[in-house]
Amino acid sequence: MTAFLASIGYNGWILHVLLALPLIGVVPLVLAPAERAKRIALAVTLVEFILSVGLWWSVETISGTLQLTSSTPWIAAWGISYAVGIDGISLMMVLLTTLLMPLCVLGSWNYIGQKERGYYAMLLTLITGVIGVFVATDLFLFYVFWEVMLIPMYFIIGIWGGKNRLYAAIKFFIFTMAGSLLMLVAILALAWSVAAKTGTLSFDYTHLLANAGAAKALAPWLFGAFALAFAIKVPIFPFHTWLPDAHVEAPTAGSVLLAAVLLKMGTYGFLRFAVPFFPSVAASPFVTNLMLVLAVVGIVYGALVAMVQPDIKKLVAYSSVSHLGFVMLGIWAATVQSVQGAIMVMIGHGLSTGALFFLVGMLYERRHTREISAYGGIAKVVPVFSLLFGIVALSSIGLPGLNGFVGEFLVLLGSFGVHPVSTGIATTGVIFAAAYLLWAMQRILFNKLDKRENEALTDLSGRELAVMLPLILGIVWLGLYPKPVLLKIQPAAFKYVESVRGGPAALDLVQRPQEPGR
Amino acid sequence: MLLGPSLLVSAILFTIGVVGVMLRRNAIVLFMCIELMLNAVNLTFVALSQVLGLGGQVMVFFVMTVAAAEAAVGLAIILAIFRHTRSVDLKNINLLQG
Amino acid sequence: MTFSLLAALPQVGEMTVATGAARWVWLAVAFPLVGFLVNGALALKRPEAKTAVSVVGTGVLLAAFAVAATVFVQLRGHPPDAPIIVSLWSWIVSTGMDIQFAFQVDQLSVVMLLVVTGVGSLIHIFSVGYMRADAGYARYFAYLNLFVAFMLVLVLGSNLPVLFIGWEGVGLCSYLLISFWYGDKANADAGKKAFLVNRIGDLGVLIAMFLLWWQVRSLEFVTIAARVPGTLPVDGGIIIAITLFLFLGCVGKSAQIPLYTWLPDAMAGPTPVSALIHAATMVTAGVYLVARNSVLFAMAPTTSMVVAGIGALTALFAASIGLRQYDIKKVLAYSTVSQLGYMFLAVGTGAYVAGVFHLVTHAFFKALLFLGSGSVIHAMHHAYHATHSHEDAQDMRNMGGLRKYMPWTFGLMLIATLAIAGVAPLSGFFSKDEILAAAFGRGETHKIWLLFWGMGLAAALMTAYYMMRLMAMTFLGDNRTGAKEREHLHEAPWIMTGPLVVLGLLSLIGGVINLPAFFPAGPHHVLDGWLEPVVAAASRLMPVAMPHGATEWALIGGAVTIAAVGLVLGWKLTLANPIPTAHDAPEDTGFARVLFRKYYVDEIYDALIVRPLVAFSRVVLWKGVDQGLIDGVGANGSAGLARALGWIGSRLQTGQLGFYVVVFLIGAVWLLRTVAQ
Amino acid sequence: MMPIDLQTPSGVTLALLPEILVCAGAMLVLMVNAWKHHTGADSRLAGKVALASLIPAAAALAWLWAGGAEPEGRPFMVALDGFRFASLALILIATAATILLSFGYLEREGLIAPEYYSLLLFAASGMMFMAGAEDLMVLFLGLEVMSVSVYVLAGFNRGSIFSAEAALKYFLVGAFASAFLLYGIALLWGATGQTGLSGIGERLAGGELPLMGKLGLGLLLIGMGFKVAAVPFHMWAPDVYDGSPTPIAGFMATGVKAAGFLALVRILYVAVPDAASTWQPVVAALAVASMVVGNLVALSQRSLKRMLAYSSIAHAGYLLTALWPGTRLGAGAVVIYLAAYVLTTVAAFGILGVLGKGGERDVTLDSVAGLSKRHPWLAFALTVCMLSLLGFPGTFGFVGKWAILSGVVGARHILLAVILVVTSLISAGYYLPVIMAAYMRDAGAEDPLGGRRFDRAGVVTVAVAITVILVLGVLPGSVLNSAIEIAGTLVRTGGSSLVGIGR
Repeated sequence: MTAFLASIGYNGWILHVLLALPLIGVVPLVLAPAERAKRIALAVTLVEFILSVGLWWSVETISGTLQLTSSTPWIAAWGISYAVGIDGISLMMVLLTTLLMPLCVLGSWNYIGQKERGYYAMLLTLITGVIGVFVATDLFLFYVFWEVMLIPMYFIIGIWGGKNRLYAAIKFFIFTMAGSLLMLVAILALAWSVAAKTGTLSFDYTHLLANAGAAKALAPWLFGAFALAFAIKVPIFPFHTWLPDAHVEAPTAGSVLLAAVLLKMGTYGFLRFAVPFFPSVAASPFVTNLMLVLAVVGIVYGALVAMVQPDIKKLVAYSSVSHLGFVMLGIWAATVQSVQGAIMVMIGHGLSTGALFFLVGMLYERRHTREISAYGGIAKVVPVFSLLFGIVALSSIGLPGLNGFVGEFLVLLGSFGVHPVSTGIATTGVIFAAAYLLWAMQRILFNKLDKRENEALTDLSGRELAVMLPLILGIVWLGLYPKPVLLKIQPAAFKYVESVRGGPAALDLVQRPQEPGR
Repeated sequence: MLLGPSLLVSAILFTIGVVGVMLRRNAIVLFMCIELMLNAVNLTFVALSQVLGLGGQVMVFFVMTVAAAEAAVGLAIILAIFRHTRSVDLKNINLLQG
Repeated sequence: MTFSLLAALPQVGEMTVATGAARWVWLAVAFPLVGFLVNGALALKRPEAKTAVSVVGTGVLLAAFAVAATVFVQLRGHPPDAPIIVSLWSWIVSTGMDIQFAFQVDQLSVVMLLVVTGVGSLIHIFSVGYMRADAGYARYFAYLNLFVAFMLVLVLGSNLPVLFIGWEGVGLCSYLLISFWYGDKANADAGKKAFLVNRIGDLGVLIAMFLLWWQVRSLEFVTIAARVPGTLPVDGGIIIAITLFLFLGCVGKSAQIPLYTWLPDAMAGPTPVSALIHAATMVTAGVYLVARNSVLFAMAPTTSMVVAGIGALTALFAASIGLRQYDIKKVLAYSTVSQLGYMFLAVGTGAYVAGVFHLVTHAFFKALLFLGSGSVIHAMHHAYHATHSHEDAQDMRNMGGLRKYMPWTFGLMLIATLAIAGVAPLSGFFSKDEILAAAFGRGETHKIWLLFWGMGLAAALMTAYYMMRLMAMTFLGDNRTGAKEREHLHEAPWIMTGPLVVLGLLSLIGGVINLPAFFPAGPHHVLDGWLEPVVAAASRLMPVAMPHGATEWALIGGAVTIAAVGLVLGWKLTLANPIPTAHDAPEDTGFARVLFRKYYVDEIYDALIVRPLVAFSRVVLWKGVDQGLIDGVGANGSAGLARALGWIGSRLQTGQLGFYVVVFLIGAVWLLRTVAQ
Repeated sequence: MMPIDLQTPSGVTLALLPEILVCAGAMLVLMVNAWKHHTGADSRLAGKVALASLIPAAAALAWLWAGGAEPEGRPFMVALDGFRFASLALILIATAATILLSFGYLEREGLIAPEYYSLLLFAASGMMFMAGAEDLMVLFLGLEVMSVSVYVLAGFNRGSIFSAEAALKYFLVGAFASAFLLYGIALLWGATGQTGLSGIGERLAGGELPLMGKLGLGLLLIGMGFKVAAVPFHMWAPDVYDGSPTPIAGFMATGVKAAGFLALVRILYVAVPDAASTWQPVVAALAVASMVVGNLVALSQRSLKRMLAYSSIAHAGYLLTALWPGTRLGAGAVVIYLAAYVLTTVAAFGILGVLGKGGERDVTLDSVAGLSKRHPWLAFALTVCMLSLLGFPGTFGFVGKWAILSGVVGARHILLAVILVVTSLISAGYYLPVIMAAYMRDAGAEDPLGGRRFDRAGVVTVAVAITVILVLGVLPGSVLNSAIEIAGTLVRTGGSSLVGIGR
């Protein structure tokens, strides 16, 4: 396979094509008549996915460094270049995005009634924005993609959203923008202090990473700015209130993408930019303890509040806060297992929460309500739906054998050695996760079928099954045989731990000197 | 040479003009105070030209012509506002606010 | 700095490469899994194909049993000196970690394999008859097969994570099967309660795994057993923590105090489910876990004491509740909790073999009791159904005198009752006696064990009493079901009583597995010999002093008399005065009421933990912190503040020119002052 | 290079060719008005003539700029450097755009007043003198010519009392402020004996500014502060923008403000570069005040026009921040941001002009609701304008903001950068609702444009402006380089490469 890819020079053009294709796809889409829009969108996203699958073989992540890098000057005066590259983490995120996109298009087939062309155009631009964030290796380009990605999401929530979509859309926009503007100043300050030391002003990631020491004096502030921008996006505990509103109002595809991919840009930011740039600040006791407390609070708080939500989408939104609390715990424990686990949770959460939102969307298409109390005992009427809902809920709870467990297990195992107490408390999050999801599942699927409208529910159509199948397969596959994915992301995790714990000495802390056991 | 005292007198004149603009409510009186301020500056120019040569006095002519032009246009504008509000009292010319 | 990710990790601790039948042990798991998939598909697509379902369902179990038997024979033929590891694929891989999805075949897992598949097959056959009339027949068998598959993964797992897959998997299946008739809310609640309480236990197993990993860098049972004695100090803080957390898992899964409340509610599920999951297999997983990690528990005497203590306490506590229950299945449920208490008492004292022995015998007679009660309830349902009455088919006060209508069930359940009470030649006597003897023996060195022994003895007395009370109320005395229903009462069909007969036989001769020395005939200490390699290391660390000679005989005498007294009392007292039927029975009063209401433990939990937690998260967390603090003050607050400031600013824009000039001048003065400095 | 001796009359005329041509154009329009001032067609003709007269001026400018004209000896009365040519270009663009937008507007408002265009050209010539002035007196005269014409233009709509009130307020506070300016010039002349900027620069080189000079500079800053509507001298701006006709409000926001800033840059960077320690704190304070007050008060505005007025005050704050470093990068940032700001504001006021009638004081968010359904392209243009004003990546506004931030962060003043960033976040609070209204709210029954048609000239201007904003937003490379190079001609000191710009 790699030979075939090499023969067509795959490595050279793939990243640029992945970025350009959706934008090119927007043109025919906008010109075509409204009802053809979704077919074109589906075609474009499918082609995008098929192309991106080649990345799995062509990106060789053993060395942990950036692959497939290419850089062309964009604004030479300011040392800004259009530079892209990919490593273990961004590879997984790109594949997750390209996998979910066709499903989103398929998922909102008859969900979107008005202005289809605008909707699918927004979805396509969103792909470029999101993939751009994950592959950009020039800080300016990263910042531009980070902000540009806001517009399509803003319109998706704002125009095709639910009742008070305006409030949710502007809240989403301003929350994210608040963080990213401070990051803009931080990027500039970092670039200028590095330029003052090295003499050349450049925003290239590797260049800045090598000389990040130059901004020693400002390091705490710069780290604070980066961390705030990513904390809002993750979201970490105090900055999370935009998520439930955005999820409740967004259409299905919007919620799926928001949960599965957009949240991961925050954690990706920590892994790629915030911590490696300022390892001394990141590893300082104050920051580590603060982040750990916020992560653990996020896990428990997210789970507890999810338990009492009357609206199913809000419940899943708070569960995302809880799951991403695990990712943050993993990142800040900074052992190879915990970081690898964090990345696995990022992928796993993407699949299971994406699937959960699709299912909730399908319910909403039938009953037009998200209140849990409006359902009850529908397992009798829609068995296939209940089976899928069960599997996805169990994977989200972290049942061993499904994908949720692998990530959470590695995170907790990895963090336990370094922070036993906070990991212990975080593990209770596993109980609350079971509590809120099972309770919701019971109130929807089981109990008495007493409402007349529920009896008329139709089971999943062929299209809806096609949407769910890849996700269910992914959930079971990652649960039982995660090895290839784990190996792909391990070097990146190792390199991250090395950067945080300062040099190869990291290995001994990570694992006892005697030979590794099985 | 009296440079110091003349500068002082022009400064006082200028301040009187400013206070006049601040306190009076009639548009025309306001304009007259502004003219007063301009003349105060003329005085400064003339005083300084004793030291720095005749350039200052040439500048006075510039200022005079500019003040004249301003007067013409200003009074036309005040006339226009009078046509609308039948009064030039600035207190009740406050339709544009907020 | 490239490094080879998967350096050929040398295996610490002996292990033999799988040869012969052992290599095919994964088939035992594959068969029920295939059964689940087939039945699951049938359930979705064609639920009415009942014969196909029953053939697949039971056939798959019998195949698994056959595999278990062949593996047993191979192991018996030439026992391997170390556990056979069959590694299927490497599951979780990271730097210095390579957790394999592997099965471990050794003497202990084969015993469990035989019990699970054997008793499982019998219960599947029984279910064919019991569930025939149910619409969700295919779904039922799918869940049952999935349960057996997960149980086998639990039993065969060669490392803690794989065991954990089985551990949570069985929790899931018990959730699905308890709320099988999810139509009514009580069943669904019971299922959810079971899963959540198990989950609390699983928290313990997880933390134990992390502790173990960070101490010995491995989670393989073989490696742990080899490495822990060298690395961790005996009775040190860490080993105690590890074992205590493991025990927390066992308490959750095997329904010991304080996490036992889910088991009685689990009776909401179909009776064969109660027999399989909540009597024979799943609840014994805790005992298996302790036996499997016997080395760890042997190295932590304090934890063993705690295990034994809780075991004894649970035995006594549950037995006391059992005295006053009227629902036949509730009595059996509390009896199970009590018997599990015995097993933990055994493994707590270090007598791992006794624990396993009682596990096996208990599986036989408790399954028999449950299935028997299943036949009774089936008959009662049939009768009540015929006359459309809405009496509770499980309430013993509506039964009575069923001996005449269900002779076979009566006879077999009598055997089981005698076995569980500990009457001489039956299996229960040997296993329970060995446990009490071990506890008494341990009493010499640690006085507290005598207390545990006493509690065990008292529990035995109560066990005999409530079992006889159950038999008396159900089968003896005169029938209270009601005139019309009486003719419809008849023996269960052969498909249901068949398995009962087999189980009856096993309960009778079950003792032969591990006959004590003093017993005149037959092979002695077979199970001891069989499990010797597994528990050798542990028994070296914590030897068990079995009493001999006079004390031994005294103990046996005491046990037999206790059993006899309990049985007679149970019989006489229940039948002393006529028992009112359920709907006109007076409310119990005084201590009897407390026992009937299960010491109000459920209500206490609900009031102390569940309700405050939910209220706290709704009022304080969600409304208070989330909407009030962060949104109210933070987001909307700051937006409102900005808007207010803006409004003030626009109010300042009064339109008065004079005011503009004033502001202009203030600015001018300030500017000139700053410039002048 | 093409040396021009500014001492000789022929040299001066050559240097001032663009300004002269614009004045000639204005005269020509006046001549045309003398005969034809009765019908709508007449005023359209006057407009066409005005537009036509801009072309030779632009040609002359291009000839001078391409030829690389530079003064023979010391620059005298008028600057001859890239910075001036860029300023003139900006002003010509602003004027042309305003003329194009006024065609449709005057028709819609039913104002038949051909002298409107001559006043516009006179104002433009005033601005060109002011922006290119090398001498303080030339600056003063240019400023006065501009101001007087714009005072009249503000009150042009004789029928509406608002226009009259706007003119009055603008005139009174304007004259008041120019008196301050003049007094500043007098004191500066007194302190240095020079009125030429580079002359003052040499005189003060290295030395501490005497007290009289400092006061002079202070008064000068007050005068210029008024002209660019920086807080606290901004109180006039919202009312005057609100009252005056929309194209004129646009002209004030773009042309007048641009001329003010370009003159301010020249004064601060050429005349008093070494006295930075005196004027930098003041500029910083004015910048912060303008950004904060401008953005906050804009939040609570109902009418779009007043909101744009306050937003232009906020932009004055951003430009002052750009001005603050006093380095070549700072000057470059001012030029780039002015270009972005002029283009976006022109488009914004152009669209606003179509949305309302009678001075557009009644145009609020509700009148924009559901614009995207009936006029998708107009809604798109409005969205791009708002995003560019917000400084959202992908638009020229962002490139401008990036330049400002680079300049400020390069000069080690992180706090100012943070304040700029936070206040522009507040600006999202009033730019986004406009986009939301256009796209996310469903339209009322009647057509938001009330049947008015967007005339061809207006459409062309807005379309060109929007495309340039987007194109330069994505590929700003060339523009940025030339801006830095232009700034280089102004600021003698400072290293060659961008980084060496420290001072």
